[in-house]
Amino acid sequence: MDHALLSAEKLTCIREGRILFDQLSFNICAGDLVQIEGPNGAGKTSLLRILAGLSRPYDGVVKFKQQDISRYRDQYYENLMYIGHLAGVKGELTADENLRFNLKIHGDNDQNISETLAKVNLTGFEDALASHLSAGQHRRVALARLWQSKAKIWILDEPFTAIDKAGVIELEQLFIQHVDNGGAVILTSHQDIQIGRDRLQRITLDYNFD
Amino acid sequence: MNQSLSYWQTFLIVLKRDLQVAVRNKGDIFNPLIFFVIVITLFPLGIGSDSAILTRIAPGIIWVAALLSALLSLERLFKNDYLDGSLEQMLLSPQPLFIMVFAKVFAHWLLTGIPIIVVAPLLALLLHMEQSAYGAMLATLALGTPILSLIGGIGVALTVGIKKGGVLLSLLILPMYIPVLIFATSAIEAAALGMPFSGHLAIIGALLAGSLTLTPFAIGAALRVSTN
Amino acid sequence: MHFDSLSEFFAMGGYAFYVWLSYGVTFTLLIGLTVISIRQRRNLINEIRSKQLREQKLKEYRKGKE
Amino acid sequence: MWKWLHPYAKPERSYQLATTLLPWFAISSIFCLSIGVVWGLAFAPVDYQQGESYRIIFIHVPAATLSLSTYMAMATAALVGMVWQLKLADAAAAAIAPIGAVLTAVALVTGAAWGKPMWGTWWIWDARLTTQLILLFIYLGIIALHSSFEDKVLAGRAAGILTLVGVINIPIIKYSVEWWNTLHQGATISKLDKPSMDSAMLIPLLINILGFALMIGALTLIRFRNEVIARNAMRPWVKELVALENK
Amino acid sequence: MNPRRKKRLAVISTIVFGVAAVVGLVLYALSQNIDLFYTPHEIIQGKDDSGIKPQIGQRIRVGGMVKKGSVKRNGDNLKVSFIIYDNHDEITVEYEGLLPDLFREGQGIVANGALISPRRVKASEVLAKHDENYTSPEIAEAMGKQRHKKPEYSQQQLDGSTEK
Repeated sequence: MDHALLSAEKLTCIREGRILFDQLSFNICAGDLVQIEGPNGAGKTSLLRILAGLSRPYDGVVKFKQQDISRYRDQYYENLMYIGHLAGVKGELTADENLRFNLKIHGDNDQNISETLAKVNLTGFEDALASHLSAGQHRRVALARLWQSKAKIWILDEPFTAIDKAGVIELEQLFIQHVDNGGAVILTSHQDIQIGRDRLQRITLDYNFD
Repeated sequence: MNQSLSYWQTFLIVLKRDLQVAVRNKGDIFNPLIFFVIVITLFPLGIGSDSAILTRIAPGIIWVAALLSALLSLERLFKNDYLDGSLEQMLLSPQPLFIMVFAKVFAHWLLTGIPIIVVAPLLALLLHMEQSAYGAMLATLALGTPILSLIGGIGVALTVGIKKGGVLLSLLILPMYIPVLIFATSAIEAAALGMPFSGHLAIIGALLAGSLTLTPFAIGAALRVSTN
Repeated sequence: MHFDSLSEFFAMGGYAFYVWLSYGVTFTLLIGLTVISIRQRRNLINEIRSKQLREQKLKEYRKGKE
Repeated sequence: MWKWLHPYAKPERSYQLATTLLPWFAISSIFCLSIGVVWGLAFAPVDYQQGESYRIIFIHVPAATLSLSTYMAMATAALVGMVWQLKLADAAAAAIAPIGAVLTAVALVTGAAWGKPMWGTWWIWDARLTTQLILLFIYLGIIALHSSFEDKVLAGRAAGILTLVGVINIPIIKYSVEWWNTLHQGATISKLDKPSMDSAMLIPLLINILGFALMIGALTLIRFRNEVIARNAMRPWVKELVALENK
Repeated sequence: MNPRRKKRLAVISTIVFGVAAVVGLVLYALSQNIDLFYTPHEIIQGKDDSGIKPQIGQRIRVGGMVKKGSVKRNGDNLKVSFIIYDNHDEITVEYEGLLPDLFREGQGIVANGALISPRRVKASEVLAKHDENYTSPEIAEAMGKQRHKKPEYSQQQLDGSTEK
């Protein structure tokens, strides 16, 4: 498909002598909300990291707008938001400083930081060191970037971990909004996604389990 | 519309953050420095306080201690960032990696190289270093310690994903430090004998210029491998 | 033959220790490396075989569960 | 231009190629080495200055000269692996590193055993010796780095970067050490215009150099095959191979 | 010029500048002649290219041929002195310790030590540099060379020495 935002072509991933997936191909277009499924150890995180260009696949290429991402990294990364297991939040910095830095190096707008922190229920914690925050708050500092991000593609590895119910619903609404605005969201989650179920597409990884 | 950052802005943003983190983690700055001082004071205690011998070996001691304390502080260049995921985010930034890497290495040098340069004259005094050698010592440290941070950065970048990377790091890096050690100590010795040492300094300068231009790219490539 | 007798050959003109030490160490190291490299192959194959058996067991176990 | 190489970029084909080449290398290296060593030890004339101790040259010089060329071969493989992202080249580089380390160690040990009677000391901090020692450290570093990664592909790439950094550093180290302490003398003393070695000594030496080179080739092939198997354990052709191999 | 091109140009020019700096500094360093190695001629006349002369007390490395008949050994200990020469000049080397097997008159040697007077070096280490020639004794004899005998020491000499 020519209008695919992100396309995976014949991806093969091998970890510790085990094939996680072989010759996997798919396209992700604007407006897609995709959930990667599979049992533990099926390679969900590995796939996300390959899509983000953090890992190199054993074989195959990932293309962003028909261009190999390993060749045109800066163009791709202007349009990518990836949040992995590790939040990328430094304990020595305050919530405000963390968010500001993360936004800046990704080329996003760093105005209205306090409003954004308010959206993730962190009002009053702006000047608290991230190491003093709870696990859920820590994660919220990382996720706060989503509200400011201009990136088209969001790749989120277990975004709902340690987030309370209300927070999950807010995030789901944000995903729908983003997808409606012509973005794409790729995520993994052990929880079922409630809102926008009808729009959800699934990619199942079960190479070793059939 | 994304704001496009210039190289200089990117450099400053990363540098400022690293300095901020270090200021709140004071042990990171002071421990290598204290290590440097203690190692140097061990030598007179171990060898005896014969000032002629100390004068003779002072340049070597100071430089070996500088190498070791640089090595000790190198891990924090990328390790913490790797463990909390900030390194990943840095790699995913649209800004060029070598600039961010360079900013981090520069911050490392500011925090570990500069203190060494500042206390070195005091320690040289304890080692009865020749009066005429002080200038050369400061000059070699000023030109040489950035090389230690830059080359060390490659080693840390390669070993950051390995659990017990500490010993491995020294195995990879120390052999690469040998040219700096040789030229720096001979420059100080030449100065102690009252001979010109600009030739030595020029070679250290050449090593510095070479590593300034090449190592940020090597470190970037190594980081992409280790975070895989 | 350069040497007149075998004992003279082994004596190496008084340098026996150094010459035979060199040759001894060289060939020990080289043969050692060769043996290790050949053994490595056998170990690898055994490892792969046991891994295959493990995977097969896992698959049978899953089938039994279904 | 590279088209004819393409089939060999497949692991299976290159494994087969290595299997075909291996016996040739092994047999010819054993042949050369036995001739060269017997000739060198028993038949070559004695040296007028150094007496019989010079016979160490027949293993020392091949090991010393080839230890550096082995590094260059490894670096070339690492470069190819990095630029063309050819995993087999990384495998070849990984296969070579321990061989280079052993050669360097051999050069050091034989050099020390030769230095003791001739220079009067097992070890001097001479340029050549020191450079060789550092080369050994770099080899060991590469091997250590390679073995500390669980994933073979990653290990190959990381070791490749270190190898290439070493390529830049080795000449720098060499010149710095040489400048720092060298036995090389000024041009007034060296006599390059005369033939420097009797042909009765030179021929066995050359045969031994060839033998060492062939042996390095054979060892590389053995280790290369191991690397290929380890990296492709889950492929059907390796499974067949494993099934064929008797216990 | 678009920003991407501009950035690439900046990177390339930085690298070119860096390489130029390396080359320039190395060339400068070579012109300074930081080598500690001297021939007897250079100790007396200064280096040919830079005219640098070693100062008394300076650590130097000196290389040359041992002059025939100049080796004076002390019967009681390992003290030895000899003259080394090159095409133009000669200087005296003092040393105490075991000489390497290859040491002999007419042989090239390198001595590490300090200059104690304008024509005298006190060596802390004497190294024999065997030349690159390997020849059988028959041919060597034909060429007028003698089969080499290594230096021998009496027990008294070994005991009398303060070193080793």
